Amino acid sequence: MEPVIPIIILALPLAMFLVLGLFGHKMAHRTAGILGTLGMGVTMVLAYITAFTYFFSGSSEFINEEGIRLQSVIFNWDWLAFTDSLVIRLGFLLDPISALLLVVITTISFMVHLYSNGYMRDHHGVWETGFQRFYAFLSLFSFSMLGLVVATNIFQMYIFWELVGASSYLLIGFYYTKPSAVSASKKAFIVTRFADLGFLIGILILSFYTGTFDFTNFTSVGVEGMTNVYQIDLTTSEGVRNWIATSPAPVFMGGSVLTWALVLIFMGGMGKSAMMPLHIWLPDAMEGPTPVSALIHAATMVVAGVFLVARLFPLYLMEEVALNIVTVVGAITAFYAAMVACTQVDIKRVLAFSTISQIAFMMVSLGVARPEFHHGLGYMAAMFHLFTHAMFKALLFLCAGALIHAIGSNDYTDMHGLRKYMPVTHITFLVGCLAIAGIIPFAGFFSKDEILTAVFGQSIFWYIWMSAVAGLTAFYMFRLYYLIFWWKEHKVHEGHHAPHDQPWTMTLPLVILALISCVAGFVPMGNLVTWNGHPMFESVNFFTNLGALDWSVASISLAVAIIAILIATVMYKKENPLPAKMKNALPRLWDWCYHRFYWDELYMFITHKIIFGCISKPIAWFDRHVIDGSMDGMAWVTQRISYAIRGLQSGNIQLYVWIYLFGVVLLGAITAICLF
Amino acid sequence: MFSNLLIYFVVIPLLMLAGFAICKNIRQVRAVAVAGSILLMGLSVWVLCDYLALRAAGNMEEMLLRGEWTWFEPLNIKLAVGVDGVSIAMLILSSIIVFAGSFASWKIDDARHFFMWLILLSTGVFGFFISIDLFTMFMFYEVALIPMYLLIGVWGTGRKEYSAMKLTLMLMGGSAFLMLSLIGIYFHSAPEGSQLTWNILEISQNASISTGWQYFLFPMCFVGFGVLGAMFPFHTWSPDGHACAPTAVSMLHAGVLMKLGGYGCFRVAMYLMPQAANDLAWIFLILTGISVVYGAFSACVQTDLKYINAYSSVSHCGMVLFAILMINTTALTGAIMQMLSHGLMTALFFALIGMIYGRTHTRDIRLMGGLMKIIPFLGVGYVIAGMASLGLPGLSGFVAEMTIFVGSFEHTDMFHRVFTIVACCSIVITAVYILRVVGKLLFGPVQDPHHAELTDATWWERLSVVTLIVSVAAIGCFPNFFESLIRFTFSPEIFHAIGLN
Amino acid sequence: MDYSQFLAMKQEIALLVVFLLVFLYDTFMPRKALGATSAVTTTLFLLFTVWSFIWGGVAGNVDAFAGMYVTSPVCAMIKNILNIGVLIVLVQATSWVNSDFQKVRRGEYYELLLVTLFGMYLMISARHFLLFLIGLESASLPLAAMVAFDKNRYESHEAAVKYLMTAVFSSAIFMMGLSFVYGLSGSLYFEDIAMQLGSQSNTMLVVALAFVISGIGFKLSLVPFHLWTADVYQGAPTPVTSYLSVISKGAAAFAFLVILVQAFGQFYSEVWEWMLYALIIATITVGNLFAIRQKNMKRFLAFSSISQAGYIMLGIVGCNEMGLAAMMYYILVYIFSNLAAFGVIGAIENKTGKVEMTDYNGLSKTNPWLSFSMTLAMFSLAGIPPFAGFFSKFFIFTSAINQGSIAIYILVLIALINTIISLYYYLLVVKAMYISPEEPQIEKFRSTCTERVSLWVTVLGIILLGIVSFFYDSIFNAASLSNLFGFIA
Amino acid sequence: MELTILWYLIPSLLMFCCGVYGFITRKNMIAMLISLELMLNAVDINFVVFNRFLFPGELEGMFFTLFAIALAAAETALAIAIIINVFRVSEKIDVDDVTKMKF
Repeated sequence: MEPVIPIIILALPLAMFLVLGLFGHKMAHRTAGILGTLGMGVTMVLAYITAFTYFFSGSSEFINEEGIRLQSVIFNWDWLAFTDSLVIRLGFLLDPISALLLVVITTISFMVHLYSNGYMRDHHGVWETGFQRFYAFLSLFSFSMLGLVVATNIFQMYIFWELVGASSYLLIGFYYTKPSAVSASKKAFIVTRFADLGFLIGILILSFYTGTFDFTNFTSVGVEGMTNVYQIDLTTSEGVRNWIATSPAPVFMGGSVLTWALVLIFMGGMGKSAMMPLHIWLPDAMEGPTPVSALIHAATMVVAGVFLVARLFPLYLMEEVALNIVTVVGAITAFYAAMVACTQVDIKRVLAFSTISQIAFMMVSLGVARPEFHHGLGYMAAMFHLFTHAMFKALLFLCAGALIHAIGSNDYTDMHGLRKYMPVTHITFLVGCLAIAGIIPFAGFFSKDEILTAVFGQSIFWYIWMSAVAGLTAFYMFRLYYLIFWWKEHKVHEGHHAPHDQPWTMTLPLVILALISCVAGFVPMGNLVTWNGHPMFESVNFFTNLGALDWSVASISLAVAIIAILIATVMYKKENPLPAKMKNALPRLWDWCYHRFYWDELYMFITHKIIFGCISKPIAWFDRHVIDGSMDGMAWVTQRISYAIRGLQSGNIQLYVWIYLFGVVLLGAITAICLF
Repeated sequence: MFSNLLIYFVVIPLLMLAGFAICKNIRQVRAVAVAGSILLMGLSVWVLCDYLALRAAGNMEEMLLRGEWTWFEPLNIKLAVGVDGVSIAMLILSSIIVFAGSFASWKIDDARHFFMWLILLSTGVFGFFISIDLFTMFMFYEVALIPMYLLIGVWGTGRKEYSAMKLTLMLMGGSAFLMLSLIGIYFHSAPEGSQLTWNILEISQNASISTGWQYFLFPMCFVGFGVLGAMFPFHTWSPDGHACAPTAVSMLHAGVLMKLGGYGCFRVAMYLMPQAANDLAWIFLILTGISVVYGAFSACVQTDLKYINAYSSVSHCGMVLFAILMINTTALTGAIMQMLSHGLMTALFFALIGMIYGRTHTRDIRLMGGLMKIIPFLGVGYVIAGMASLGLPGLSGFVAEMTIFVGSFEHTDMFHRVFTIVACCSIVITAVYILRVVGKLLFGPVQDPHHAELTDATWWERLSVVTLIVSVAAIGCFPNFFESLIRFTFSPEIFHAIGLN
Repeated sequence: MDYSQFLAMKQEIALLVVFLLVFLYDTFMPRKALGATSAVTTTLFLLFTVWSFIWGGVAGNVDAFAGMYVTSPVCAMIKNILNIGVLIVLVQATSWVNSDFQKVRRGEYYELLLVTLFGMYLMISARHFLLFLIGLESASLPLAAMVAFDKNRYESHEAAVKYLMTAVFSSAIFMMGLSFVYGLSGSLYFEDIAMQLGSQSNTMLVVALAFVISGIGFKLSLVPFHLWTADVYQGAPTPVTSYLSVISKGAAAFAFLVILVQAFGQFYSEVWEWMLYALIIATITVGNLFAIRQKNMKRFLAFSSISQAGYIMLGIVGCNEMGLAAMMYYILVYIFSNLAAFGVIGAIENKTGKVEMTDYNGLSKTNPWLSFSMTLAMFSLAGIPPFAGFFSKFFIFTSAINQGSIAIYILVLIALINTIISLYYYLLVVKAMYISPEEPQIEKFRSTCTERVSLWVTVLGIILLGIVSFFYDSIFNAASLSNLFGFIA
Repeated sequence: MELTILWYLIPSLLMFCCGVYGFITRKNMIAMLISLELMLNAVDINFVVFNRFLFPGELEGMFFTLFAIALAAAETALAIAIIINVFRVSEKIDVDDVTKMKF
């Protein structure tokens, strides 16, 4: 297709960023808000057009005659050439996942832009200070995220990966006068940066041995790349197997190059997607404005890791080990996050941990995806869940934002029983909960069911494990729901101080997203997004997904979810001693969950005690006292010597003559030595 | 002689000196300074265009715009000038920083003498970059060193006398080794019986320095330049020197002078003694590898803004030498990019620090905070500088570091790999200390109530800052132009060390 | 005998004429005309200098008196260099000589000075030890009188005593050495000695070499024969000190070279090369080490001049035309730099009588031009470009390394490291003048016309001698014509 | 018995050493001056003897001796003059007292 639209998709947010960033402070708040929102709206429309053309135009550059979706590079400009082959290009790669992500990102982003118009001002309509800055940063983020998903080569991805991190840093630290926000943003940046180190090294390894950065080459050319090119057919599992059989990958630091590369790259993904043990930044990131949390830390940026793995999926297929690592990390994280979520008080943190656990779901399903099982069902499921999760998690966050905006606090203890005050929020939140809990026919049900099916196909153990997690999810979400909306309120609200629903700018996005969450499950993802472009079904209609369900799995997971919800209802519908009982039953466990298993403390210890205390400070001391001291020492010694030998110049002629004679003798000695 | 374009890089500063000598008041001094620095910038751009045009016309000589004028007949010392992409890049860098520096020191007291010394210094810098004759090169090198003493000593702050003396003596100590090795090179510059020469191009063509002599001369040469390149453990002049120097001097010194070190390292040491460069690189690789992480780590716990920046300079310049020692086209290109980028962003840093210090009268980050609210322009500038320094894409730092890493990774042996990864780690540590200082200095609540009524940047400060930010962003956004400009120099045919590697 | 050979000595003779004219003027002119003595002397000497530049040179080697006396372009050149120095000294001295207390003796000052210069001429041109000895003594004995010139200052006399006693002692040692040389070779002609001694080696030769070299080393104030220097420089009147520090040093250095290469040339590689290494290292290092602590400017410059002598010696190490040229060039530059420094010191001393380094604190605030010339002088002495000192140092190191052995690299490295120390103490002066926060000790004053002239000349020299390559080139051409190094084995 | 060259050289050497010793040990400057004279005269003897015994045909040594004597005389005169000056100023001619300038 013509590169015009794609270029605008990338250029418009950037332009918005520059305009609002440079001249925003001269604009009126309203103007800035409208400008930003409009810009994002246009971008969204264009993104829809692009995605639509990709999926449904059926033009030969997107889909070949036997219906396989192709990767097509719309444009690709050289940006920086390291060598003749290693060239960083800025381009626009259109394939199922990037098209999907385009839709997701622009939609959520637009919603958030719209929502923020209402959110970023208090009840008296006074604008948040730095409102324009906020929109500038939002545009910057959108630009970076879009650039990330359409990256044609891994280095472009890395570039935007960093930019995303930076914009997230700026947005988390938006309330920069709040020390907690500052430290949170710092934490987020540094942790992800650390992960990116792995990513970078992975890129270096991979690119060195393949001699290229381009994804298309990665996926069509073997890792021995430069030396002997394996023209392998990755579209069939046999092709992959043969390839692994025939190509002894070169060894790097004891392991196969490919393993190292993929594991390290996955480390980058772990950082962004907040997998254990690099998850600690995400809960703190909730210090940022809630729309930001919705956009960045629920829907888009945090799934970048999933996207990365999906993007390199063909390579991962070559390394069983790497995929297993992905699975294990994902599974553990999922369970851990769900546990923690059950005990948190701050509603945003509950959502944050649920985000972590949901992303872990995607990771797991990528990890278990195998070509031979339903054409890599896991891959599709992950993308599907990414899509649905983005929608309902954004919804939940925006609802939370509404609540916080109304109450002015993050604790459910201050909320209790808001349903009669904020009906719209109540309904939409409920929809979100049902969706994430996986209740048919809400979006979450389908995607999660696909995932569980995929896991089931791979290993029964992980299946049970993940089902449990699914149950926990349903439990803690409804716990939250009840604690916020039901339970009897402590203080009576009356008058116009009473919490009430929001202006339309905030309500509209909630409604829209709620609707999407209701229907998104029916999108026939199987025909749109698969790892090798093969459609899964011959023909699609509205009920394809229903028809495709593996009811044995589906019914079980549904049952689990319902049971969990019932438990939650029993425990939290109205104030009762049960929760306390449970807490006292396993105090240790509860403590650990409440303190998030003390990960933060551990990190504090490592950074402050070990890195600062045991490395930096000693080095600084060493520099000042040893290195510097040695230099000063030289000068000191010279001075001392000069002082010590001053006696020679005693002013007494006879001593002078003594020394003179001594010199003569010395000369004589030298002469004698040289002569004889 | 004056038909050659390059010679004006020395002539203009000299004219400026004369101009300062006759200046009556500060306004005339400023006029001369600004006019001169603009001229220099224009000249460097002109040279750049000239160079590109010649290359486009298919001129494949190593150096272009060459000129040679006999100076000391008996010793065959010539005033020989010539430029390639690298030197042009350096010239542009220097002229930009001189420009920004003269605005940054708009309100300096006793401006006349200050600018005289400053311009004398930059005369040395420009002369060094244009000359291809070892003697003149060395002469300009030392011309650039000495004014530092008075600039720091007279206009500096803090323990200025001590720092100025230490800086001068250490740098001169380096140049002592340098002088010896240069003379040594001269006496082996040509095969037995033929005319000895100081001209580096001829020397490298003759390639008549025996390996044994290379082993003897290379370390001295490399250390000699390395001292100025702040190579561990000879970097200790840098923190004190920078901390005590006035703003413009820190800018010029960290921005340009430290680059003389790296430039000399490859232009003289490695270019003329390729064999030794290849065989002995590992020693210095260890040292520079150390200084990369060492500087970064010690920057983490500093509390004085300038110390933080000085140590980060140690780390970044260590990266430059590190890349140079990797001896392959990509890494060396990256090294030069790093020189450019570090030069610009560290100048930006020092400019901003100087401006902040001029307002708060302290550089201790524990005593400052929340400045972003009070002086947003400077605050934003500082954040941008920080982002550049921790390698944010779109700013110069990223490009340079990535080029270096990719280049260094071309070595397949364990040793190089390990050190490359160690160097990579510095990007994390950099992030740590940059964000630490940004968080403490700009964000959070206002520490000192007196800071509340500080005023934001004046127009000349804005000009100087914007100039630097724009150039940083320019390199970051269009790196390919600069890289292609530089890479030519490091083709294995020209740069024998790479050929041997 | 053929009196025409006196023509070979035309520079000496011209100098004698100048001396006689000054003497007659001083003796027979009416008292009121004596005020012009300085003017007359300076003018005469100026004329003489110009003359000897234009007509004083000779085409090739010319020898007289059976080879006792030899002149050549090099000799003419070094004599001219000395003339320039002396001229500057004379100009600088004017205001001191005409001060109320000294003016009765102003004639003597000039006469003694000219006589010593004549002695140095002889030292330079002598190819026979007798003539050399006469030159040496007539260069050193009158100096003792000049050192004692300040009758009212005790230091002046103490300095004179120290100078004379040690000088006579060293010349006694020197003559003893000569007697052994004579005993071994049966001649005092340099060439004959070189031929007779051949490469024989016995105890007497050891003693002879040690004694002779030490004797000349004393004049050059090489460590460990240097101890008189500091005291004498400090005690002597500043114009004398400056004369002592540059002119006699330059002459002695040249003569030293001539003797070593002409008379003992064949021992070059096996004996005195190593002697020189030892002497050079000791001289440079000890000179620097002592200079670090000095508070009195004149004493400080004394030690600095000791280490400078070490650098001058490096020119001999090279032992070829290049080295000779480098050495002469170094002497020329050194004359200008040191005289600039002494000019400032003298000006301040005449006006305020202050010579301590602490008195110079904040000088730049009150007397910027004096401080500026002082700074230039210091930079030049320290060898900082673009001032002449840098070039001379560079060339002398180059010429030394030309000799090529690894040992010489180490020697030069030591010398270079010493330049750092020297840079330190030279910078101390600059620091005192520009950086030190104390209130200025010396109020603003206008130095006399002659002092200003001399400062202008020296500063110009410091700036131009290096950058304008003409000087070095012409010196090198002169040096390359000299066939001094025939005997080097 | 027949006088070989050594019969002359050894005394002159002794004289020289005595001179050196005296110069180093005697505190009175006049005495030191005398020791100097001893040294110089030893040199003269050396020259004469060498000339007479080894190179009888020539006169170089003799001439040198003559000049040396003259020089010695000049030195002594000058030295005494200066010592008198010192005495006039500081009332002492003890060598240990002329050490005002040191270090």
